[in-house]
Amino acid sequence: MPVIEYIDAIRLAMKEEMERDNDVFVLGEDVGLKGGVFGTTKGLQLQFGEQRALDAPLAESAIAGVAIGAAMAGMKPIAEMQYSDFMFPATNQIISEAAKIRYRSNNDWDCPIVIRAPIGGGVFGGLYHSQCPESVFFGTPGLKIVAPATAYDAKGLLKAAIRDPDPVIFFENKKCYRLISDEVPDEDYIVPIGKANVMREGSDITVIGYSMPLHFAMQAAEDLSQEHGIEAHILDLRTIQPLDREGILEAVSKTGKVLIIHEDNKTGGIGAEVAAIIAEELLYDLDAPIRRLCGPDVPAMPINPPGEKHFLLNKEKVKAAMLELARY
Amino acid sequence: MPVIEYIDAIRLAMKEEMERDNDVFVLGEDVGLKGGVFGTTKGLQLQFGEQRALDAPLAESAIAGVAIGAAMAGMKPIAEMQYSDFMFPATNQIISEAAKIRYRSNNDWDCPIVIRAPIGGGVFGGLYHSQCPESVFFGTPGLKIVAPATAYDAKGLLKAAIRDPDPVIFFENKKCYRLISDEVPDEDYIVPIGKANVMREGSDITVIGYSMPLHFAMQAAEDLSQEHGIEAHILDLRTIQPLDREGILEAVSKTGKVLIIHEDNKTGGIGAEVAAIIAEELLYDLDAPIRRLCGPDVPAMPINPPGEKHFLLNKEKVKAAMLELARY
Amino acid sequence: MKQPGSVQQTLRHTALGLSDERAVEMYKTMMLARRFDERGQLLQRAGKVNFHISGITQEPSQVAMGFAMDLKNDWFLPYYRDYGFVLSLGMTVKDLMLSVFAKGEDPNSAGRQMPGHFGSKRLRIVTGSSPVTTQVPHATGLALAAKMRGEPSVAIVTFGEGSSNQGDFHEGCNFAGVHQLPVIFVCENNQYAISMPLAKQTRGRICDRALGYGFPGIRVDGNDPLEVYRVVKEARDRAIAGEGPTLIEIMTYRVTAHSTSDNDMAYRTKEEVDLHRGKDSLPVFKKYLEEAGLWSDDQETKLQADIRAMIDEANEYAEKAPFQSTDDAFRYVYAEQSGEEL
Amino acid sequence: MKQPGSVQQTLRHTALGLSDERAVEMYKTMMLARRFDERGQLLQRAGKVNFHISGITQEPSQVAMGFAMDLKNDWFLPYYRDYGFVLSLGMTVKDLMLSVFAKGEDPNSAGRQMPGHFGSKRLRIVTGSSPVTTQVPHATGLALAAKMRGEPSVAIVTFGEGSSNQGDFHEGCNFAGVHQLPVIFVCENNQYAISMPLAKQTRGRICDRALGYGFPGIRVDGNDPLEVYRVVKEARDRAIAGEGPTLIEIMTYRVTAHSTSDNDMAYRTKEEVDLHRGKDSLPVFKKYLEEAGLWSDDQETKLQADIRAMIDEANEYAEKAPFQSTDDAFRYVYAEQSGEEL
Ligand SMILES: Cc1ncc(C[n+]2csc(CCOP(=O)(O)OP(=O)(O)O)c2C)c(N)n1
Ligand SMILES: Cc1ncc(C[n+]2csc(CCOP(=O)(O)OP(=O)(O)O)c2C)c(N)n1
Ligand SMILES: [Mg+2]
Ligand SMILES: [Mg+2]
Repeated sequence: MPVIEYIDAIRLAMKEEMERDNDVFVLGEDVGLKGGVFGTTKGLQLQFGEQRALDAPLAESAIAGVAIGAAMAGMKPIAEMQYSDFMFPATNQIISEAAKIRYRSNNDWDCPIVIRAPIGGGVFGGLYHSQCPESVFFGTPGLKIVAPATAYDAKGLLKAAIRDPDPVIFFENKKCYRLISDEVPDEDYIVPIGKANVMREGSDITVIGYSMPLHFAMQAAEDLSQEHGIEAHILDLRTIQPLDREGILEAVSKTGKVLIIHEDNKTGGIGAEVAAIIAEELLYDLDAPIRRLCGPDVPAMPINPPGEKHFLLNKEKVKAAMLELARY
Repeated sequence: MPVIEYIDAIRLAMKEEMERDNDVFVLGEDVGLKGGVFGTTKGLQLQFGEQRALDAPLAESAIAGVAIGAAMAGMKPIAEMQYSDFMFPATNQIISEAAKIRYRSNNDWDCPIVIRAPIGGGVFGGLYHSQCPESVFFGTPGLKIVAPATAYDAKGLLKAAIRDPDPVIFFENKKCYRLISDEVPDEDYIVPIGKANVMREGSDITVIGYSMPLHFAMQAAEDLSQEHGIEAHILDLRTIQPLDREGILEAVSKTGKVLIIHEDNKTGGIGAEVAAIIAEELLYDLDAPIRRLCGPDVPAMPINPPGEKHFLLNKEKVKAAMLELARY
Repeated sequence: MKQPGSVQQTLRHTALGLSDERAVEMYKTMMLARRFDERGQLLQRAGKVNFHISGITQEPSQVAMGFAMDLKNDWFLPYYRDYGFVLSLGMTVKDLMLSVFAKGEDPNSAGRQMPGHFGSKRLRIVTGSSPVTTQVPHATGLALAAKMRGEPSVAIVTFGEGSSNQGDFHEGCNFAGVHQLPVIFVCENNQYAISMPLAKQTRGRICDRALGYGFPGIRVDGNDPLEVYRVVKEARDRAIAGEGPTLIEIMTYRVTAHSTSDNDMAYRTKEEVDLHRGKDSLPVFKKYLEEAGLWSDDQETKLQADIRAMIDEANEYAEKAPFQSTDDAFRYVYAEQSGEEL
Repeated sequence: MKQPGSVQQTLRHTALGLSDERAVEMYKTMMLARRFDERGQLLQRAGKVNFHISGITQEPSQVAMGFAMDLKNDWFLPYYRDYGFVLSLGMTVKDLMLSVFAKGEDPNSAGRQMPGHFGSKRLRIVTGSSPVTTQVPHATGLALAAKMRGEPSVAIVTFGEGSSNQGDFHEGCNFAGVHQLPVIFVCENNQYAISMPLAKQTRGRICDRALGYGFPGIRVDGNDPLEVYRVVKEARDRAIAGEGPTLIEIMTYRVTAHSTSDNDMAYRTKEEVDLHRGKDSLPVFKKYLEEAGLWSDDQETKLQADIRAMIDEANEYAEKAPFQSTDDAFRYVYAEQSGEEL
């Protein structure tokens, strides 16, 4: 199977879905000739023309709102937010509109849009090019939210999102774009929304997370296995809304010790809900308190290198937390 | 001590703070002659003039953004969002701006605004006049969020919010406006932000919540005490960001059994973080799984009476959950 | 205006391409909207329903809009006062009554949403919400879809003058301007946004904003429904011809309080309201039809009786109809059959 | 233009009330901004810093803006290309260098934010962020505060033409129009928003939008700094006189790529860029001063040397300066002393 970069997986998913279905199109700032500021839409305008890789004026509420309108007309728009930090002007359209169109019309109307937004830091982007806005949209019923960690999942989840009859926020990690490559089949496939994935089997501790930090956990798990014989069970949530309750409970049951990791700040993050679900369902199976290792509760990460490093998770920080949990 | 309505407590807090400090002013839709759609600003324009009870064009991002600008100039604006359902257009100004001004300028600038927004249902307001948007703003560092349940707290927390040097979201419950009355001193006082309050002492189960649903818990607690001799310990969070960790842990320790209640939908709500904190710190003190009784995970409540009732918490639902927990 | 039977001059509606039947139909629809609206107010006062919001005196122009559009192909994004508009699009009084009573059979939302929140896929009326102005970018999106698919559809969206100050107005208009989309933006300027008079909402003229987006902006007297018809029809023709969007500002006045929850005497005078109520164009339009020989007292009597019967029947039906069952209350958060299996 | 020494005609800057010294100072500031900007590009290319964003050829008008304002009383809300503007407001090259290197001493953000994110309470430069256009309502708010307190302050805010399509532009302008606030909205229309040419951002003229808000909108040639000065000064005078806001559209061109992360040859031609680079008004302004007898080759040589020395020194200082300590990296999420005790 060919090994491709995470960013190419995203691009290919769009390309293939646009070939498959004429109703699929992408709109956003600079998605046309430039192919997006990261290059995720490169080549799409050349292949599909100006309308289907549509440069939109610099106005995120319109990008979302126009996509919603087009979706209600039966199209399958992919709205690109240049950075997830810049999707907040579209909050009202996403939360008041996209999320509620089916429910408020008693299933008469629907809103099959995908909103793609790059999350995460480590690119010297400073306060406003590094954020993880998951917690803002998480907890809004009517939205689905996915956040792949691998190229395979990025492609499969984006295809699933495009084909999904409901609004899906697709949080792609900009640090993963070129750092993460893995095997991606040439054939069409989807990764189902709502299903977590066991990235690593283990019996000592369970690590639950999504997106980039899982790679730190995977690296740390190898170290811990070799250095201490500690075997970590690692669960990639992949979909953060709706959460895969069964997947979570099963993964926790395996070890009785759980560490939840994400880059979004700790308070109010996805990890809180995961912890709450576990505390609700598996309290008596736990051999240690539920730990969370997340971004610190500060507005966002600084651009200066020591500050950024201080903010971000990395293999060492995750490893230390895993070891501590294993030894608990 | 005079007994006054929750809504009057809010109005009086503004009036007294405006008398105390010329920099305090209120802006929002219909806050002038009409005195707000609920009457919270009634009389302010008469007393303080058009500028200090300022009718703003129908544009929430500007209401927040202009308030932020005025705050940076040293004023103390109170920005009224007519319904919390309508504050989403202001999300970018609140999350990207208000919350980050101090941090991004390394303490050079600050943003002492208050954003008041009525939350909650039970007023036949349907999908868009009943919502609890706490989870959208919760988890954004840099913001403080308060949500009083009593007239006393409403007045004291609003005064504290106005005097606070940082942005505070003040979630007032519209069902409480005229339903809840309690003793409020004539003298100036504040309720400190960040401190929870024990509303009822008990030794069997702990109920943690904020805003309107606590009144159901209080009524249910009386019933349970009389009918079953079950004594509930009830903690009003009052401030939902930053959470009073010590207050929460102390309240849980009292009984070892905890029920978290709020009207905002369950997934991703404040209750998740409260549960996660407990699961992190007090796992071995728990005698039962951590329970949450919250709004269902649907976009919002229907306007039709049976649908609304079906959605909302009430004394019976809370009582049943409390009893179940006590019997666990 | 002319005497009954005199046909020396071309009648205004004829000149506009409206048949006599259509002109009469317009009047009937206006009157239906008026009577429905009055009933809604009564029902609220009688405590039968919690809430009513009124479009009284705005209906003539609303109906004119509807009549200028192509019901088979166009997309409609009405706002909450648009009873006249949606009635002209095929929504029935029964549908509206079911919505007022929030009953399960309500085609707009199964009684989930407040009245005035229209939606019917069958009628191409796009589901609306309460946060104002979100529908403006939607209209642009529907127009974009029409353009991409080469369909002869025009999207028409309405909103109040207060609502035109939301960012979504600006963003939705500008996007449509850049891509020259087939969309008509209609501001029903009734000079109040709840308690706030126009002067506190904006210092400009709404229609003038079109200039900054590079398309025409037209102000029209809402008390002249035939002129509204003409302007909307022209805008539609331009849209279909690929000439892009139009912004239309209909000058009208809100003669009722904002809604049944509002007391407008707190912020304006009875005199001001009465002055505008006197300009009601419904009797004027009736007179026009009479003078054109198209309408008589007998017809009027019959119309009133018919409408009365229709509203009574709808009222009774809706009042008795069941609410959506609580079993169904939480359905349709997501599609019940997921597309992943497709 | 006239020969050196000839004073028969009033010079343009004199007619505008600018002393000779101020005119020369303007030129020096423009040149300083240019050289700083060039250094920023070099530093990025040399791998010394990660990122630079340039305002080259926009500086003459930026400096003209700054010179038209009252540094003691006004409020300044620059956007990320405004090196010329902030230098004219009292920010130093050292300050800017500290920001480019993201060092702890950077007065803008202690090296937390990207370069180009200005802020200094002392200089009344309001802290800015990356999401575009949020500063527009802030400017309105600062102007509102000035009006409420009766202070002689005008807020001036800049943004790009792409950014003028955000809802916050509309909402911030409209609010200021209603309340006739002392604020100047300046669009630096450099005809690109990253890869998107003006025609894909809007079909209207930005300046024409003012009409819809009920205040004047003026388009001015950015290559004529004295005209920019005149227009901004007039707007300021109007603001101070209580006559409300002005929207100014400065026509300019972005001769560099959007930033050092962008390759502009993917979406425009070298010829187009060169054409505009040829219109650079910095040498033109220099020539004007020379012809006015206010500037000589010797002065130029000295200026270049002085600037070079200043930039070198700042560069060296900033490069060596420490980052904010990680102990302090998370400070100031909230005030360290809470107001509750007040
Ligand atoms: C975003 C948002 N903010 C506030 C409201 C509350 N609200 C409902 S109608 C209204 C006034 C609308 O005025 P206008 O647009 O002129 O329409 P009109 O009611 O006069 O027809 C307001 C403020 C809302 N529905 N949505
Ligand atoms: C809300 C938001 N969306 C997207 C971006 C990414 N972005 C940064 S600059 C820019 C283009 C701005 O163009 P313009 O306003 O014309 O200013 P210019 O850069 O040309 O000076 C974009 C899209 C952003 N900073 N903020
Ligand atoms: Mg109105
Ligand atoms: Mg530009």
